[in-house]
Amino acid sequence: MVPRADFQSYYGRPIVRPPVWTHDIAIYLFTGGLAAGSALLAAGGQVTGDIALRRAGRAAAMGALGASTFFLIKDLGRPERFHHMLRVAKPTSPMSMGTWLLSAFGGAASVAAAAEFAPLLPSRGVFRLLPPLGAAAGYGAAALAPGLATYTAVLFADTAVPSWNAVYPDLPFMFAGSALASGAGVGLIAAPGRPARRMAVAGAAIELAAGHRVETRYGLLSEPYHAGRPGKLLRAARALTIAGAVGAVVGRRSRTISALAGLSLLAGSALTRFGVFEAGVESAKDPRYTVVPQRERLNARRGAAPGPAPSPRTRKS
Amino acid sequence: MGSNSLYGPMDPAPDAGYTDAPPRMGFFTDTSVCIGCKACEVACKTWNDVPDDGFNLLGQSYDNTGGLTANSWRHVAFIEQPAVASGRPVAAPGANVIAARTVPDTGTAPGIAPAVDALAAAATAGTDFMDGPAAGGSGAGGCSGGSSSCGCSGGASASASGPSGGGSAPGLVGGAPSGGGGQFLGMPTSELPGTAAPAERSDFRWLMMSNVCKHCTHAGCLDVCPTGALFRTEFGTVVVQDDICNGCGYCISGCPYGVIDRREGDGRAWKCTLCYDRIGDGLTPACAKACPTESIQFGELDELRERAQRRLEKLHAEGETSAQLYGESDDDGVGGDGAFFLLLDEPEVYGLPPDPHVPTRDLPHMWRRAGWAALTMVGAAVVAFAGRRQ
Amino acid sequence: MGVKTWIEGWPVYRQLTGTDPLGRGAAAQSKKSKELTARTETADRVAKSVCPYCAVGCGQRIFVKDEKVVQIEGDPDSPVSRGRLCPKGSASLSLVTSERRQQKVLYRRPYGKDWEELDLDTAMEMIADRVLAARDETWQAADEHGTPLNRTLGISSLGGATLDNEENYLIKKLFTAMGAIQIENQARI
Amino acid sequence: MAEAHPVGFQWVVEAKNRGAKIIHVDPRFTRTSALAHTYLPVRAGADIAFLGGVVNYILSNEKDFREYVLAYTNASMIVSDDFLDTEDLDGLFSGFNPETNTYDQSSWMYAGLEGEAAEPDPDTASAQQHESHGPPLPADVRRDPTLQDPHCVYQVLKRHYARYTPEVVERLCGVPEKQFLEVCEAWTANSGRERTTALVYSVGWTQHSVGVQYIRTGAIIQLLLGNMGRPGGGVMALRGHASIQGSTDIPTLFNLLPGYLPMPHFQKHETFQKWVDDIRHPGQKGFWANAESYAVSLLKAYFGDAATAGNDWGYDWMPRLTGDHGTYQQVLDMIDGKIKGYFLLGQNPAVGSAHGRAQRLGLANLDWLVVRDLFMIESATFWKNGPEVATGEMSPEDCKTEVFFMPAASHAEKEGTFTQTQRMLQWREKAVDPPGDARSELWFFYHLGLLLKERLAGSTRTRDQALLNLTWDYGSSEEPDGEAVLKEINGYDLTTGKLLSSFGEMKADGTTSGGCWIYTGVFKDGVNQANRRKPGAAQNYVAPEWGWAWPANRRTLYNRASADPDGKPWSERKKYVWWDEAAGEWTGDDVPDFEKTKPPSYRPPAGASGVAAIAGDDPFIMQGDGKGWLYVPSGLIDGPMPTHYEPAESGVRNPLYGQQANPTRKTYDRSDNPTNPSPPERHSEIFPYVFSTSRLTEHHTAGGMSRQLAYLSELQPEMFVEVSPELAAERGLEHTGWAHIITARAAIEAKVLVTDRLRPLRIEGRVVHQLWMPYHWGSEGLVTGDSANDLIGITLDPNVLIQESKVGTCDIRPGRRPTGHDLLRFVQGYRDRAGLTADHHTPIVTASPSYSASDSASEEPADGE
Repeated sequence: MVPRADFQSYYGRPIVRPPVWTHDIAIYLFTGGLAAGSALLAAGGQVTGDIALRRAGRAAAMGALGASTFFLIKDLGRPERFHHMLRVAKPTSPMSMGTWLLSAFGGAASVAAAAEFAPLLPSRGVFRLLPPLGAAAGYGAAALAPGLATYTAVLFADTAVPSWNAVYPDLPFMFAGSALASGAGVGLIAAPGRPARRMAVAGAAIELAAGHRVETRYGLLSEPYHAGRPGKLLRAARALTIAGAVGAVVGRRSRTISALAGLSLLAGSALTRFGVFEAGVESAKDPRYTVVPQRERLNARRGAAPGPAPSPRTRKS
Repeated sequence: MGSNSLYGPMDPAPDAGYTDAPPRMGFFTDTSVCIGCKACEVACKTWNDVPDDGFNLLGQSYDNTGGLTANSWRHVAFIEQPAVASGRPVAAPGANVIAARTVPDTGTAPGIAPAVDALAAAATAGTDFMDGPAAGGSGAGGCSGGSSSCGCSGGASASASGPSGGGSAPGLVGGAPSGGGGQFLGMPTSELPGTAAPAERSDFRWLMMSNVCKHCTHAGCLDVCPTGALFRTEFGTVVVQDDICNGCGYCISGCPYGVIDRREGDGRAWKCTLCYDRIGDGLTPACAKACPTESIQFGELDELRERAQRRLEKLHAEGETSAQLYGESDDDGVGGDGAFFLLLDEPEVYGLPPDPHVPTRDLPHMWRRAGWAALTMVGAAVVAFAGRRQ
Repeated sequence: MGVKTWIEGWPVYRQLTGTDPLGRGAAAQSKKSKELTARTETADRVAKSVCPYCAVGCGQRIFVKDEKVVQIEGDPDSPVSRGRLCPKGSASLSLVTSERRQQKVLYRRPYGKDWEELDLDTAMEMIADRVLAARDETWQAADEHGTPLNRTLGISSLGGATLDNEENYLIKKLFTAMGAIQIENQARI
Repeated sequence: MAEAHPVGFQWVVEAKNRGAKIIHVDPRFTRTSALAHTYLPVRAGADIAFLGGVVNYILSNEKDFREYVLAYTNASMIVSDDFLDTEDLDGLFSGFNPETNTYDQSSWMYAGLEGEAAEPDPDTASAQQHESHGPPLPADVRRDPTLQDPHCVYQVLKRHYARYTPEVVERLCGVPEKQFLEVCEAWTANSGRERTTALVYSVGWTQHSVGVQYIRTGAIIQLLLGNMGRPGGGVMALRGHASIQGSTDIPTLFNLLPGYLPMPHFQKHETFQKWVDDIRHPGQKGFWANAESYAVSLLKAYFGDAATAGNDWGYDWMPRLTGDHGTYQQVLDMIDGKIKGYFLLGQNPAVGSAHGRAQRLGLANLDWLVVRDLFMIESATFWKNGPEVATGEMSPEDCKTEVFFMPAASHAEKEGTFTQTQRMLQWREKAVDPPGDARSELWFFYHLGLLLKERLAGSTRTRDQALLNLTWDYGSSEEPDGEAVLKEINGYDLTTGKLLSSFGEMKADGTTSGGCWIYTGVFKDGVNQANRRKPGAAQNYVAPEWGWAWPANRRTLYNRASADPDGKPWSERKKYVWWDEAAGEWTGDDVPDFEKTKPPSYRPPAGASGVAAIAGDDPFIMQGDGKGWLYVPSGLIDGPMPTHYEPAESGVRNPLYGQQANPTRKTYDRSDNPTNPSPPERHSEIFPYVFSTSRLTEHHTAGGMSRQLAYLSELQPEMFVEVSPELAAERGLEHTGWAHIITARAAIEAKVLVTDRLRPLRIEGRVVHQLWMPYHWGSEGLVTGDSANDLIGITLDPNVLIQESKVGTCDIRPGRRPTGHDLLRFVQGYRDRAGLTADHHTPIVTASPSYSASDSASEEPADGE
């Protein structure tokens, strides 16, 4: 437990503004990760010739992407102006980069998904091009997928939200692991097999390891990740992820257990995003998380001489 | 685009592509002469046709708009401060804010003992109110004990609902005085009220500050805006273009000062434009023009910085040792503020972050970490499928 | 709009070809922003005025466009106020243009439960009738000793501190001539 | 000042930045205090004790600016041997008549002039006529330039204030001795040849039962320290309405005619000659000697050609006063059914006047009411939304009052002049036409006048002749020409048709007209001087070419005093107006407030009167003797020197005198106007706390121009009461919770702000809690709430008939007040406990009977058994 810090504020009001985003954004993060994980899964299936895996992955990637786009737009204050996102391409804006990435991924994932319908279509004319195009698009989507899964970590980290910003070294790994786990979850439900199980274990391991660092390495700013409601969410997420990974391994012979493990991984991944989202919101609401680290930094920089700070008005509690 | 495009001192307008930029313009807000009249708030709204912020008595001294929001682009903070309890040296005669000074009990009421301890406690407890969440051991009434469940703690509990809590009175929940149900301000619980010599209660001052968008050299809101709605003007200021903004809300989290905000029912982000339309025509921004005491000064930033330094030296010479400039230095975390302040106490007392930095400072590193994470992901996928090639 | 114009208007294109590769300034500026101008600059005329609230007497400039007041702000020439205004003075524009301002004559008849609208001319006629009736009813030509009084105590008035000198002059003149002495304003309060 | 006049406060901030020391004395820590060097909390209602303490400090330490005092004040004049001070008579001055509670002032006069005392009329606020000039006084008075004569003003003053020691100030005001002495030292150290100190008050000072004497005490200090008529000095009143000064100069007041000419009184002014002589006092010194010219010119302006020497210029058409016809008397008369019709012109008495309940009950008992305002106000909707409707005392079905709401034009929609607080007229240009039916007052009264004249046309009744002969020609358009009215005010030479350039040109033979002599010159040279707008930055700091100040564009009154008796500036640093020997005239930064070519050495010949009797070193030219008055031998109703009396409602027994409160205060002793008991009466503890009310920066008076605007309403959205933490604890009040405040008149509710800005004071060894409320709220507007003025009763200053509304006693309790009929019962319960039964009468004279020679005076508790 981090010792309670003394600090001053203006009537306890937040200093940085809590994100105006709703849970749509948490869902967006989850579906984005899911799309990325699924695209990787699909590409793996493509490579290994596991058509069921490929098909499930492509479908899940496409579906998740659609949902992702839907939730992203839904959260806009002016949804009809969604296309303004493509007005500029700003390297300083993770959301701008993410939008371009999402667009590119969307194109690739759509073509890949469309290619799955090739068997239902007459194999002549342009339709003949579908399978090879789909293959290329599938690889393309897979190539973009890691970016899609991890850019959202930058999206959160590149803010003044104290507990998001501080954990930027580990957050991408947490999201990467979460995306893998969720992709694996799709595999475990739709086409359980060794790759999905391995991916589940790997994803869960990365997510849990990174999550552990997020929750413990950042002092006061780790607090929102284990306290309160976000803490509960993340504990639940961890339990589900562990259960999913264990299930993936032990449920090798059971389609049911595999599917349950898959669901568990998906739920865990989703809760991870909710937990991270809410932890950030909590850290913004309480001025302590803004003031204390900054004050400590400032005092440290000013050296031994306390200068005007720490203010004599602060007291130990 | 230069080497300090993301962090460090620079002149923002040329960096943003204005080859022939006029001098950078800004605000110097000198809180030592602010009288808290709020003309700035009204003049701003009048000029920019900004809606009202709702009619809520917040109990934060005379601050009833709470903070900068989409509907308040200037905001006057009020801090009632017993100064003696702070251990602050009583300012010398001629200093800026000497209030009624401590004097010895004159003994005109022989039957009444001067309850000095109670007074000290009163003044100390009083700071609880000012400090919000810093619940003190000596605090009175509902604020005591530093319990995070107390309304005064404003801690990590859900009680800190924030200013945009939809018309609620945030002061009442976010570390507000009355949450605990008892008295909070200067209340020694066990003493007969008023038994102390009144003048001994405390030295007292009432701080006021007109807050505004900082128009940072490195503006977090601008950097993260995905539509280009937020842009750097030729004057070096930061402006949201209402014809572009799609209300993604990213800027709101990008701002280290909590300035920019999305307007309910409108969906777009709004904040101070430093009256872009006015200054483009050579006029003074509405708030600075109205300000009766020149607490808000508008001008070329370089000149304002010199002026501020002189003012600071004068105040220091007069014994106002706690006076400090905020956002004036270009080697702070945002490369200096286009709108900076002279404060009479620590920034956090006014609701300002003590050492903010633009999140974009670490963006390259963030992308690198994301890259590693992406590679890790690829690696994991490869491993997952390894050995299954048919 | 040709494709070329459209492309050139696309900030991404301007980013790639112009001086603002990061798209944070010149490239991102919209047409509307570029053409912004202060509405005081486009006003048809400016009336020199004085703030209507307290007695400091701050100078105001009232900007009018299309016969509507579009802005009221301090007059920098005023040696009293040097262009500054307090929150009330700064709210003068909304005082003048408020939709809450009453613009219709309203009439509440005796024992009436609500307002009724009334024509301005009719209201004036009715008021004139009532003034004369009250005056006649309560006229005091002299006291019991025959000392002239020349007055009515049946009519009174309160107000003037927010009005113009010219208005106060006419009020006092008219009331005095009709013998109504009970006339007061905020200066007594 | 920062609180209610923020833009004016810029000059204080500027002075501070240049090194001036700012001291703020106020019951509560305000936005002004926040920027002051020193803030002193003081008990409301104890200002004379405080300022009297300063006078005592000056006199007992001989810190006065002796050269100034000797030359320019009446310090050396010898007061009658018959004069007895409050110090001798337990709080009464000599001449008190306990039957009428008035003074025979003959003993206050200078020695040898006892028969010359004026007879101020307490009913007609006659002291108010002295706004532009002093009361009458013969020229030659015995003097002792050594100031040693025990009967000279200096010594009388010194004795009077001898008891106002720092220790007494602390006991009465709650200001610790040490802090008080710091103020005394700062004030005196900053006054003299090289430096001046300004005394600034807001007109809350007038709202006391001794309001005039508050200001008098300030004036005494400023005269003793030589701060009058000099740059950076003076006593500055910060008035609260755009043209409240103008509405006093050109009065919409019952007792005055334009230019402070008195309204004719049925007995004193039976004929034109008696009226004029009562103003000019034949033989008197000073500019007032020309009063007949001003009076004739006014009547010529009113009645034009119909005013002739043969009919005494129409004087007999003028209505006559018989007594008190002030706004509070009117309201009580309304309650009593004596008044038929009422005009409210941009004023909202249901919220803005004392005793809101009486105001509303009065409104409800009219035949008709005309309300002219920008927004719907409480005074127009009392019959359906007022508090009395909520208590069931009133209902639309039972209220007979016929109400006309006439929308008014705003300041942007009409042209005309406001006179601001420094007597400066500024012309406003019209920006746009008023919307809908909205019209200016000018339009309304012009057309009402036309309608009245039309209806009376041909009448031969005497009573109608004034109206029929009234000049009423202000242009040919629907909207009367404001400049034409201002020209009439300025006045014409009727022989040439030219506008007058100064009141010196006015004649008593009917060849000039002028609607307000002190405003003559506003159209000097045919130019609207009030419309001059030479930028301040392009002129000297006095800015004489911006607007126009009465009289004669003088920006600082009595500025002759800025030079020494020889006409030289007191110091280079403080030079302002001086005698230019070479040019043979007065010159300087301002228009000299003196005859331009009268040299400092001028001495009037024996027997001179009028302007000629003013010596070259008499700066106070409107005073009967050319001197600044430390002691007022005649003209004030309640005493020649300010004396500490407790407010009409006080929990503190007057520590200085048996006489508790101003014995001449105007009271309306009626059961619907009860007064909370004060010592020596019993039961004052029922209302144990002191309250005061005033403005917030964010609102304007009764809220009609601020609570209707969202931008102001959001800044102060609710009625609240400020209490100290100690009082909050004593009464269990919670920050932002509800409380209700109770007086004998009403109980209102407000949100609680607990703040260190209010602090309990120790008065006479016990703790006195003060609480404070803004008075802006009412039932109409975007933000609504109870009205603080409902708490206040009607007790008036006798000199000017202004109510005591800045201090009263009350109780405060946590929670909301009762509603409906319960509220009436609740307040009645307080009245019962306080002994305020229907036959209760507040004792006025409480000085020891041996001094007051009165049967009614008594130290015995009067509990209204």
